[in-house]
Amino acid sequence: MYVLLLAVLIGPLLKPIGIPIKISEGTQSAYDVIDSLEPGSKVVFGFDYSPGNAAEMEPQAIAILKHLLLKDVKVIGISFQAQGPMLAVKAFEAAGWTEKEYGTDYVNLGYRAGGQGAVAAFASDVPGTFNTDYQGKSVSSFPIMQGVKTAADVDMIITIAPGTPGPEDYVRQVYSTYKTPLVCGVPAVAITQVAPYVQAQQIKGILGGLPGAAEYELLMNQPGKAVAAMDAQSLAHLLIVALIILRNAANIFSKSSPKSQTTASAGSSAGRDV
Amino acid sequence: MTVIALVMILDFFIGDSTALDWINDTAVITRSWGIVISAFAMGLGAINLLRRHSRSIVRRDDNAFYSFLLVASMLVMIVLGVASGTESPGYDFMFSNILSPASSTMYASIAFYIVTAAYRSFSARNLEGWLLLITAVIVMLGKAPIGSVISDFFPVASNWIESVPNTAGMRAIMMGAALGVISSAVKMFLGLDKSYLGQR
Amino acid sequence: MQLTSRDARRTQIDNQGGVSMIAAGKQFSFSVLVLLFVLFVYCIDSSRKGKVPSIRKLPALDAIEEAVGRATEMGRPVHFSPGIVELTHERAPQTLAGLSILSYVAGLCAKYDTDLITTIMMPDVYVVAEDVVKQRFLAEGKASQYKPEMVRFIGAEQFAYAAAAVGIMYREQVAANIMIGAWYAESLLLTEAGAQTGGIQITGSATVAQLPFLVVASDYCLIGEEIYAASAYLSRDPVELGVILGQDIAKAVTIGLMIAGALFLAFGNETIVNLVTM
Amino acid sequence: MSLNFGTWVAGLITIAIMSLVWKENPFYRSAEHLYVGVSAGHAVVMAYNNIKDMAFQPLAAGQFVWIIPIILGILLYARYTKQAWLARYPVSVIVGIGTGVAVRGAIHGDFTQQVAATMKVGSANEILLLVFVVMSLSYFFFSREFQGPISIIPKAGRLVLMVAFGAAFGTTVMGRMALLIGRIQFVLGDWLGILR
Repeated sequence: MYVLLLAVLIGPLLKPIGIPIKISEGTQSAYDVIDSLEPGSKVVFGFDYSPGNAAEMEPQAIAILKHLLLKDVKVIGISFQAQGPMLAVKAFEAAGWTEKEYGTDYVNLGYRAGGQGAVAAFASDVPGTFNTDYQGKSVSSFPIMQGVKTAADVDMIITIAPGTPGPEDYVRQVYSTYKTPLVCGVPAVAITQVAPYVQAQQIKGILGGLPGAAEYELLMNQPGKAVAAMDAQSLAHLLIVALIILRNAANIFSKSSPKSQTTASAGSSAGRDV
Repeated sequence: MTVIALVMILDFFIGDSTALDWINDTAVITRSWGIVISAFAMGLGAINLLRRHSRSIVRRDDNAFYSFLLVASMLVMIVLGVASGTESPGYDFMFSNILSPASSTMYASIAFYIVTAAYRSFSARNLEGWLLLITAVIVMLGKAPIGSVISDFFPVASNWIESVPNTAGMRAIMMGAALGVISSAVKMFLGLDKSYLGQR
Repeated sequence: MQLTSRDARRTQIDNQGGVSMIAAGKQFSFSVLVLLFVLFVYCIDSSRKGKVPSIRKLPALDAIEEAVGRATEMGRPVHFSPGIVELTHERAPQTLAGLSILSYVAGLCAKYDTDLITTIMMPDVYVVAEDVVKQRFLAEGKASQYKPEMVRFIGAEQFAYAAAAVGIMYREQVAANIMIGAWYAESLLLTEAGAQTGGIQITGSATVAQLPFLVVASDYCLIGEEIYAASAYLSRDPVELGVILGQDIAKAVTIGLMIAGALFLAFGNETIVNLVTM
Repeated sequence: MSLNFGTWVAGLITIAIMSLVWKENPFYRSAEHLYVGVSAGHAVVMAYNNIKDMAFQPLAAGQFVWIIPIILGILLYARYTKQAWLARYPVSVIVGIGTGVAVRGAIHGDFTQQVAATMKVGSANEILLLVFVVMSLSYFFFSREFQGPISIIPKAGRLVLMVAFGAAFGTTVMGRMALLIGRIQFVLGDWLGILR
């Protein structure tokens, strides 16, 4: 059984089979709104994830950054998570931004503590809140920061945020005052929580978990790690479902409870019976 | 015990009255005391580990080699950490090449057991079994891309299940357990439960 | 750090105007807490005076004796763990509930001369667990049967604990696996090892995220509040049973309040909703 | 293929730990003991630093109140002496902190806020949610066994719990598989270089 699982996981990683991935509405609108950015416009990118959840969030960040690079958009990286700046460096590099000019085309402003309060401070005074970049250089020396005072001075805000501060804080502190278009990336489990904001058009587009990243990679016609992982994921889920069906088919035909279990827990209300 | 617990509780509830600031301050200090006391407890744990395993080394029993590995790696870690700090290259090597891969592999290997657990336990022998099994299958298919390839029903159904019955069930468990927590606290406050001191 | 949080709270309240002893938004919670304290004390009191409430069956707890009995027959040890959080943790009451069941399990092991292996992840819990087991063996008059190996500290890190506990369960072929306390992702590793060594598994937790795995992988599982009812169930002590009745009354009132709140709201009256969010 | 010694150690540890799913074996046992040793050593170092930074340094700076946790900590070791009862004082302090922290979290976040969220009904789904919560909560009545037609409510509550567990199980599968995929990508990619 374990060998089967390994096989269905490794197989697609080595040679993706390309199970069709249906593009969800949220990813499509995220792609569309980012695709409509004019060359030269400025985007704030929130690296609000941490190493613990990077497995799920990083592919989203890299996919979007690649798209932004293609669109020739300028990116201001910020973070409200302590290890965000380090992950930002990694993501910029993985998406190929290092060939661009630091300070002019993109910048990594580092981390500010304070959660929701810091998000509010950032919105009302960008250079005041992020007065230096992650290496301590003054922001006034960067051409990209010319003319950026409040959140209203950038064309879009994108945040990849699995926890707090996250989409809700950006909506409450930034969007509700400055109406800057907002695109978010969240873990698969958090989509339902954020759905009300998307319905209300306060969030223009949303990526959910690894599937979100995979859909984005497909929209750009650049299938990457997430797409490969999706095949593996799909097959693994199918394998489990198939095993469950097999197991119960045997049950129905033999009509006797399996003897493989060594315990006799007759009358148990919460046991292997369920 | 009661006094400390009450300070911690009040700390959470008090408002802005400056007269009550001492409660906040006491709570902060007490928490750090807790950290210090727990740190001392770690010594007892270490003694237990070392005593058990050095006995096996001295007796040269079947586990002597493994016990030696444990004791040696533990002592190396302690010496490196105390003498040269946690930032030193040796310590970092042990941490990032033994501790973290072992930890993430242990974590990742849960994926294997989730398969066997599902296989072994999801047998539909009664209504409860059916419900557990069917919801698990719907949600699993709803979460992976393959689900929407088969039918649009899966993602829609899995979202509904997650936001309605799942939320309800979890909420009921939390509310009930909260009452359990408070009742245990009352028993301890009244001195009716001293099991944590090894007494009955 | 404490200063910023206090100041933040103060400004927040300043904005709303007014000064209060209990923070806004928490006033209802505080009143409920006080009411619950009074209710529980009252129930304990009336139970002591002779009105002892009954308690429904909890099969998981009845199964503990059966599990220890089977381990005795097979001449193999019983494994117990009270979860993996420390005593200063928010979820520590689950650990304490586990420890009180440990006392019962240790009593049974002493009575039947069965070997017990208690594995512990947090050092402060280890200190208490050792006392619990030792005292129980003393109380059963089996002090000579008690061995220091019965309570083992392993790990101090989640998956190191899991690796070691799983190793022990395989190597010593435990015949019963009882784990009651606060669990995280490692729970499935332990229950799978328990399933493969083929013993009865009895689990319990109030940690909602892990309950699905415990319910699926074990023979009997105590869900949420049931772990706190366990000591009342096992001891049938009037004080404990009185508290259980108090919890039931609180639940009945809660259900009434939620329905009333919803009905009021349906007719456009927000009184109750406003009250509970005070 | 990687030429880094550390990556090789990490790779071997990964394989050794993973081998447990096949069966308990000497390779796993070695890795397990190494792992426990290193993590216990790490915990001791952390504890040592905590005591040093949080108690001894303020004490050395003249804040004498920090002598109290040090004494309480040392009292834990009284268990090895004839005065074992002394160890109860530090334990009481710890349990007091835990109980206090637990009660305040339980009453507010887990209880009243949930009650408030449940009673705010507007849509059909929210009414259903309220009904499900009431049913599930009724499963936790302990002091009497419900008889007759009303006994259907706690039973239905238990079914709601099962649906909740099934859903949570299904959701978790996704995350766990992603972790394993991550590990496989490390072994085949970073270590052996088979994957790009």
